[in-house]
Amino acid sequence: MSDAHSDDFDLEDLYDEGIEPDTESSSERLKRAIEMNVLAPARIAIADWRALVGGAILAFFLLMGTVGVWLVKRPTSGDAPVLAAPFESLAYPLGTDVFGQPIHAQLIHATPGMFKMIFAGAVVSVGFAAIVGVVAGFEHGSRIDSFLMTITDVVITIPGLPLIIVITAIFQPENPYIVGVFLGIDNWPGLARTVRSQVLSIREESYVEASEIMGIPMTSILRRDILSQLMPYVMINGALTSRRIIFESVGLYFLGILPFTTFNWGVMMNLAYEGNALTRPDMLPWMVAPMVCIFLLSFGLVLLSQGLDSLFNVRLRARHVNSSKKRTSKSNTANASQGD
Amino acid sequence: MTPQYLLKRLGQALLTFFVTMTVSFLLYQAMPGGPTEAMRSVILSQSGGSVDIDRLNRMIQLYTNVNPDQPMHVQYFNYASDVILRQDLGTSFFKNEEVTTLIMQRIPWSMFISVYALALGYSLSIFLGVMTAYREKSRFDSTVSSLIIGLNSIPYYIVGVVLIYFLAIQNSYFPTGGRIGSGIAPGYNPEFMISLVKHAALPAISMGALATSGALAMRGNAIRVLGEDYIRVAQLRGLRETRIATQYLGHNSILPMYTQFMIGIAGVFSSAVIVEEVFAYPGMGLLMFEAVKTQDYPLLMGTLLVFTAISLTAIFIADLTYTFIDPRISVGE
Amino acid sequence: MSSDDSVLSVDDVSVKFTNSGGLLDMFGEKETVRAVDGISLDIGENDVLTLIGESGCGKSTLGKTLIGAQKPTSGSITYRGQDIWEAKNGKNPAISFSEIRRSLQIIHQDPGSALNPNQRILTSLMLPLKKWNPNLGNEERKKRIYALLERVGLTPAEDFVQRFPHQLSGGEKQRVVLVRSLLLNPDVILADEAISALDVSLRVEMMDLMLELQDLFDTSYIFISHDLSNARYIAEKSGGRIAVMYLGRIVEVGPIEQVIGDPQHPYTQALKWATPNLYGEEDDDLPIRKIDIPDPTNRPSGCHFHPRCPKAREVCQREDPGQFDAGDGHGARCFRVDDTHEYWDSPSIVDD
Amino acid sequence: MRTSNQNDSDVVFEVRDLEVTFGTKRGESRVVRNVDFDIHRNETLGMVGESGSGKSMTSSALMNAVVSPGETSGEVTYYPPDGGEPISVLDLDEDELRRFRWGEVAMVFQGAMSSFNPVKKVRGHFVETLEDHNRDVEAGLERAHKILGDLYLDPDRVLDSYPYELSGGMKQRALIGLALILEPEVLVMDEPTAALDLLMQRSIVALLKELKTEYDLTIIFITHDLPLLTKLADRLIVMYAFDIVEVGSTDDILYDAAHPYTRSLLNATPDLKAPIEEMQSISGAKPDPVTNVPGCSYHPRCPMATEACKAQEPPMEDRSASHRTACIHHEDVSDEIPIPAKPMEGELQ
Amino acid sequence: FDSSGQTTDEESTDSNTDSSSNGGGGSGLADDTLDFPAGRPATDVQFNRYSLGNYAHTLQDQLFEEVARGYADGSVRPDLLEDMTVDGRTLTLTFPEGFKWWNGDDLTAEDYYIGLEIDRLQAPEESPIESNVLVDDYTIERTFKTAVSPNLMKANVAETFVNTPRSVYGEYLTRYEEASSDSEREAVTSDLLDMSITTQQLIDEGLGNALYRVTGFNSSETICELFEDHPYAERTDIPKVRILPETTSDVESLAVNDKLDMNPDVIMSDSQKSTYPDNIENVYRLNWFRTQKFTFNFKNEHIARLPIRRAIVNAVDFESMVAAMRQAGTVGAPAENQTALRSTIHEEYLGSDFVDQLIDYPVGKDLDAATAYMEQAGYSKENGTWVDPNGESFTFTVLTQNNNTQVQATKVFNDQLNAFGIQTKISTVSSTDYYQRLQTYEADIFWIWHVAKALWHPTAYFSNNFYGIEVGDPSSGGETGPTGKPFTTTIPNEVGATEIQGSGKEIQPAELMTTLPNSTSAEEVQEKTRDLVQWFNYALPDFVFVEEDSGYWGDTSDFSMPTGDEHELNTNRPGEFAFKNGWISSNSQ
Ligand SMILES: Nc1ncnc2c1ncn2[C@@H]1O[C@H](COP(=O)(O)OP(=O)(O)OP(=O)(O)O)[C@@H](O)[C@H]1O
Ligand SMILES: Nc1ncnc2c1ncn2[C@@H]1O[C@H](COP(=O)(O)OP(=O)(O)OP(=O)(O)O)[C@@H](O)[C@H]1O
Ligand SMILES: [Mg+2]
Ligand SMILES: [Mg+2]
Repeated sequence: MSDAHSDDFDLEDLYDEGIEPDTESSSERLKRAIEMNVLAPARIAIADWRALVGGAILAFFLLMGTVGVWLVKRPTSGDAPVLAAPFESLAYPLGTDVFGQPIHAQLIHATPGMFKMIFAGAVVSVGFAAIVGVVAGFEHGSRIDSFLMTITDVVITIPGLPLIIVITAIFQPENPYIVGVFLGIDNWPGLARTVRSQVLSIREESYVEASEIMGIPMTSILRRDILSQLMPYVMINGALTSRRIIFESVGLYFLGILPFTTFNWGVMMNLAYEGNALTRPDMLPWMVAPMVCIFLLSFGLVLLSQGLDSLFNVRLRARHVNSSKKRTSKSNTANASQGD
Repeated sequence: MTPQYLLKRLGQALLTFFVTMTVSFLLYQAMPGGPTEAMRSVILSQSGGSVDIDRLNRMIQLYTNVNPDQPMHVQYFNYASDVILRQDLGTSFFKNEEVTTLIMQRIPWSMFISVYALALGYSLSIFLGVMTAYREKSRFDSTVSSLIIGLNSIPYYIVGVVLIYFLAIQNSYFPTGGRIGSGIAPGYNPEFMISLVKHAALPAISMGALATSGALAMRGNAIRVLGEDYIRVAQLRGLRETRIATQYLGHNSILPMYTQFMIGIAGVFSSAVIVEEVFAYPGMGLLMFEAVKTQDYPLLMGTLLVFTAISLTAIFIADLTYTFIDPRISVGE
Repeated sequence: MSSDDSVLSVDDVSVKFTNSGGLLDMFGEKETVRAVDGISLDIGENDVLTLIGESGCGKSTLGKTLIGAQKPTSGSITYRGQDIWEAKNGKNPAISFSEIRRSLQIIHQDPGSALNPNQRILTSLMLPLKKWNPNLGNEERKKRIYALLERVGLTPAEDFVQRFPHQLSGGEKQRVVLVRSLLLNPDVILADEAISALDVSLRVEMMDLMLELQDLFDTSYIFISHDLSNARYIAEKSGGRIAVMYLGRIVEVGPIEQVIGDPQHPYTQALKWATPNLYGEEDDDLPIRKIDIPDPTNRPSGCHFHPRCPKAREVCQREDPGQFDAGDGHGARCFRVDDTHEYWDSPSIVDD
Repeated sequence: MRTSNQNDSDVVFEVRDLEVTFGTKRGESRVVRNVDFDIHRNETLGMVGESGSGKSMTSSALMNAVVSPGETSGEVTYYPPDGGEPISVLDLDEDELRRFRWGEVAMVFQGAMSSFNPVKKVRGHFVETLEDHNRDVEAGLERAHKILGDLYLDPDRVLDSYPYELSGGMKQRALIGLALILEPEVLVMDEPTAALDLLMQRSIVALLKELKTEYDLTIIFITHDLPLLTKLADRLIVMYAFDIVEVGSTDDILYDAAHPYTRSLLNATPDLKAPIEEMQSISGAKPDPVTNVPGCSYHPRCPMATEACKAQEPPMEDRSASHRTACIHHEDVSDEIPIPAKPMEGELQ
Repeated sequence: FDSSGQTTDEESTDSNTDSSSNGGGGSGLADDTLDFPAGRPATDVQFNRYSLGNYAHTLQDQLFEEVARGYADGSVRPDLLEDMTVDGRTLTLTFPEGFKWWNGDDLTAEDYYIGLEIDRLQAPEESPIESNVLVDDYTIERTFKTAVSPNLMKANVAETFVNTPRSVYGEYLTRYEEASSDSEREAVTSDLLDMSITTQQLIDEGLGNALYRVTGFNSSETICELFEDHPYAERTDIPKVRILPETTSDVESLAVNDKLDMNPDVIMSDSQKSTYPDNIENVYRLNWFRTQKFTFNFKNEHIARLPIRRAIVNAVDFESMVAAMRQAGTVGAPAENQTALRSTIHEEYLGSDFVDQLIDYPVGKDLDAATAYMEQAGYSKENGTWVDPNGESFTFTVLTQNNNTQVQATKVFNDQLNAFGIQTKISTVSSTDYYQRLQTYEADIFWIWHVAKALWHPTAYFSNNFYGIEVGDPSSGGETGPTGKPFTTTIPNEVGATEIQGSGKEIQPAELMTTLPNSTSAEEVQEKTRDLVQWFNYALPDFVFVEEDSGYWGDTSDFSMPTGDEHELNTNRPGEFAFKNGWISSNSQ
């Protein structure tokens, strides 16, 4: 039966597991892992303009944070005239700050820290959410489930920003990874609930029951039947979580609540703002440049998540066209629960 | 709604409050140096580099003689019973005033801007969400959606900074900060009211920017609801468009977001910590910010607890009112 | 049929579902559904049992209990004399639990959701083989799969196995699912509404295929349906039994000719009425007093059917009829089967 | 046998050249193709056909309610009772259409289970329908009580319930009640019973028969379930591949089906009484709305197909006064494809 | 908003506000109202100076008379006092007549005496004071336990205020006097610590005594009006003053938008001049007592090595550090000599000959010298980075506050060290955390101000705490204090020698610093100061890089402000000094 969507993009193709699973060598496994984790998302990205633009922006910043730091010298004070205006010299295309440090170089050297923070925060919150959600979903109705969900509800209701502020004020983290972890603290519960409800609905799918009845081991069911289905949600939420972590971290640096040791967009804003950049036009580029970066990166992440969302939704819809009508409404409610 | 359900939600709220209280107590214990050290640092930083250290040390010593540290469990017990039985959050290190009093003074101001921000942000997100869903894939939809994505990509505090720059510094339409103008007598006179609104406008708008983050999710919901059978049947039934738009589409697309909206209230309220600092608007948020800056732990914990209480109240109200907008809820999750 | 030559037998099994409470749920009142209520049954080799009944009457639950996918609240299920749940928990069972697992398979109602949408057909079919025939070579496995696929008419098999589920039609998917369960060489297959989702024009073919394979593989079927004509087709073609369920109980069981031809229970009669035939007039008067099924959490006293039964009498309200033998392996849970029962003297409770 | 009370002069709906198309990525999808038919006042018209054959689209077109982005063209003329001015449904403006819907033609459609606004009590649905059609709410609710009673429902309980508090069968009947609240002329029922239990389906069909006479309705009933339909319908339309292949009285179709598809369908339909040996399914795949099969759309699956079938699209031909079919071989069909029942010449009018 | 306690505060603003004076105009919010920034909002502070938190440190300066002041030449002279004389161990303070509290009470010596006595009685054993005697209503005799140099005795009361009105504190003093045991005394202390004088109370009870009295306040301003009963009230025609909180309002944009008339203790940097309105001028410029330094933590084994410290000082260019600070509004000059003293008082305490002899560290950078020092210590450069004699690399953590000026200086310092090949990591934390880490010395190098008292006096610089040069408490038993600096150390015999010849001179800096304030004579002060200076110059326990300038700016077109010609202004907060003395008047008439 070919349906209207069969010529649409198929994620299923991306999860091609190969024909000989048992003779799979480690290099093949690696290949498959690359396929699933790198190439597949990349291919997804190309299929939707939002994902494409979002991915491009993300890639741009990633390049900035990896290659950029090699190409552009780490700025130090006195590299160039103080508070030079933008577009005057190729050595400092965006101008310089009060130390005479080129602004573009500061932006570039702030990127790795930003990504470390995002990475740690996203991994921690998404990972934690996934674990809690999957466990709770799997043990649905058990004590573990209600325990985990009670905790989740508790954390969900504690206002995140004040809590994070209190924690960072007390522990004064300097390491970007740790900052990321702290910022991830309030992020997981929403996703954990989503994952749980997803697991519950996936568990309802008869193929999971069939796998169980065929005696397929639980780990295998988890991996093949459940985690692969959760990937879209995890990826979309990863992007949104990253955006939140950028907002919060930059905000806390901007306010001077987080201690800093190296370059950081929020710190640039903080120093410029404290230096009264708003009333001093020569300082404005110092203030505005990091703002633009934050905007661009989070714009990219939102676009990416939007793109992924619509792609995955097309896929879900495509699937539901084929299955019974009763199901469609069920998956709708499941979808409805996600979003920022 | 069953009383059981109510009790359960109430129990949940109390549990959360208790957990937050305990966590904040533990954090208090985890802070480096202990309260005396913190107090010394506070006063040092307060006096900006020109305090007579000897005199300060004498004072601190006097203080510790008078208030020796107690064992942790005793402290916890005292703290918990103060908070729960007497609604006493302790005395600020820094301001030498009851934390409760300080908070009570500030809350109305934060409420003021938050309520405006929420009204602004939520009505806008619901309106835009439904409108874009109605016109899905039209130019209107893509323009508005892109704008929303763009707006959501700007942190609200940057919105605040940009507003200050253009509307307060480049053009003095609004003040850069504070909550009322100098030399204006409070009362129900127009001058005061205008000043009040002018000072609240920019903070409220930047917080409102945060509240519009729901617009896209709203759009998604509305699109899904548009695909529901009952919308089609309502159209077949020849119901008026306005009724379908509000009672069918609007109402049902808000449902999945309702709790999020309510949690969002807490989020928007919490964003006061940053927004009020940017606008030097002396509300709860600035109070907390000052507490952070000065490591005024009793105040910090007090504000955290109050933020939590507000969040819990919002969610509890959400739960209660949810039954009115979604009757299905009372039968279970 | 004695339990010696039966593959599966259940004895007085009940399954209860209680809505579960969370940490803070202690205030909530619990509601219990008796999805299966004291049922005893035997399934023999090459046997076909067809379960029919209204939605929610417990067909699926009974079916899953039979194949060991649902643990009963009480009662026992034995597979070739080995208690299934003892095999799972006990030490050194005569037949291991995993062996039992393999022998009892399921085909779901919805072919759309019975296959992992992210896996190619080959992967979905390989997995169980890999699990159960670890010694088999890869080529060997493929050969088996291809052979079976071609046997159910999915040719060329090489092409089909490379597809994803959404690239197959409903009928094709259902065949793949059938192949998947047969690959394990099971003794019993539970076909839970296996054809309801298919287009009317495809149902007969699918049923034929299943029966054909039953002969080939020596499997028994538990066939669940809410449609009497499909049930009758299967039962009659295979010479199996049919069991009518109502609110967790089997109210009538027996060979097809007798149950359909001479239904004893008023509920079976109503079902028969509700299954119109293409040809021939039927009575339009409702043979039941109430259209709606009672709340399963709060079942009527006595005979559960009495509030809807057009022949209900006072005794039905208070007394629960046991199984009455109507001869030839035909039994019904109705006083009317027993000519001497006090029922006949009891006053009618039907008003009109 | 059944006597149909049809009267050619009293037509409620006249459908001519009805086309419904969707633009898809693969090209234009013609899901209803050039369909002509009439609906007679006070008849029950049944519509059968494979899934996806265009039944729902055709019936939606009667209310100009094809889901977007579907395009409807052709003519759909509605003749009000008492000889009022005929209405061209596809030309109505938005407001006229709004009043026409439910007031003249009501529809109970496939997704009935979710046809109610989940957050509104059933009473609210009745009230708003009355209000938006400017009817007297008091009187309307009184009527609602009666209708619901006729549907074996407890009116007060049902009206004061939220949809989720009702079982599927109750919801379905409440929806039928809602459909009748404005006293429409025509009731279109698109698989109203598909999701229900056997007993409930049959009960509803039994109720419908009573309602029809009591409320003077014209009913269009769409279903896959041919046996059920035969218990209700006066006339049947058989659709295959987005077009009508056969129209006739129920008996015409049951005993003298003239199209090979209809006959195969009859054979494929499980039946308690039919000998099981005679049952067989229709092999082959159903057609795709985007591709155009040249000639008769059924020829790829038809056992009687000849070159002529591939060459041209068969026109509708009269088999009897009440019976028309689109098969050039309809003369030979009785011999080629036997069906359980033999034609009963004598009993046909 | 009625329910909030704020209402009363807000309303009080109104009590004497004449709405006609709100006309505004280019010169500020009102023509004859002097608007200037200071301190924190009056809503946030209280005026019990014994209460730990929230004391109105900055606002009190405007509202209470100051007893005596230090001047940039190093002298301490009376302010409110009519006279202060030294006779042996006794300092006699003579108060003028005619001053009043805002509530009408006479301001007498007792109002000051009470504070002195409470201070002493809180810890009588530790206090350097033997007794305070209230001789009559206008005279106090303050007797020290030991002989102290006269200047130091005067300095003891400098920068103190008459802020303990007898009507409030009298009862506490009585209770202290009556207390017979430590625990009784502690009970009084406890009560005193808990007491609070809110701004509203200050207004209602008239508990201030300066020229302008507070009449209203809210979170964004404090309104003061001329106190007509003040002896100086005749001097000025400015009826009203508005103090805008520095911490919550954006002073910079207020200034740029011409909303301020004066900044009492700050002068504009060049960069600010360009953005401020034209009518704003720097009125008076002063060589302030404050300098800034980097403190070395000797617990770091590398820093503990003298050549490394010298290399660091040689490797950095003070001029560029100061240049960066100027961008943030700090005005000052690079420190020319490493004496630890502000150069203003070199002459008084050291003499130019002595200063000339000292080791001369370059203000700019001398990388050759720095390299030589590193190599001298056995360090070598690998791939542009210095490694220690064992070949191990090392990184110094430099702690600073996330305040703009501090960050600027530290950042440049940091970058220059990195450029030289000494790896450093800058750690920028918020103010309170900074003090927290500063007190526990959790870093290797710290930025910090260098001045422990608001005085141009060696005791302000050689003070055994982090504002001075912290060595630690020698009685603690170890050999070094929290900074790893030894209690006993050796310096060359000869002033200015870079290395110790022979046995050298053994000194105990901590000891010296602790006893410096109790020196019995000016000579002893000089002697100890010279030892300490030589130690500082030789051993570089810390190094000073900038000497700040202060002064005040104002709107000279609307107001006439003293420039220092007619009045001596070379004292702390000169703008405020002028204002409190009634020397500022409006140009409107
Ligand atoms: N996991 C479960 N938890 C709680 N109740 C359940 C569960 N599974 C089934 N039930 C309840 O048990 C009863 C019987 O369910 P079951 O699925 O066996 O019915 P069924 O006859 O198969 O119905 P259908 O024809 O709709 O499939 C129903 O009332 C159902 O609500
Ligand atoms: N929104 C749509 N866009 C494109 N094609 C559609 C759309 N909705 C339906 N179709 C196509 O129109 C054709 C006719 O659909 P219709 O719903 O009328 O079938 P049906 O006969 O009612 O089938 P069923 O018995 O399954 O309800 C189908 O082939 C379907 O794929
Ligand atoms: Mg079932
Ligand atoms: Mg349809």
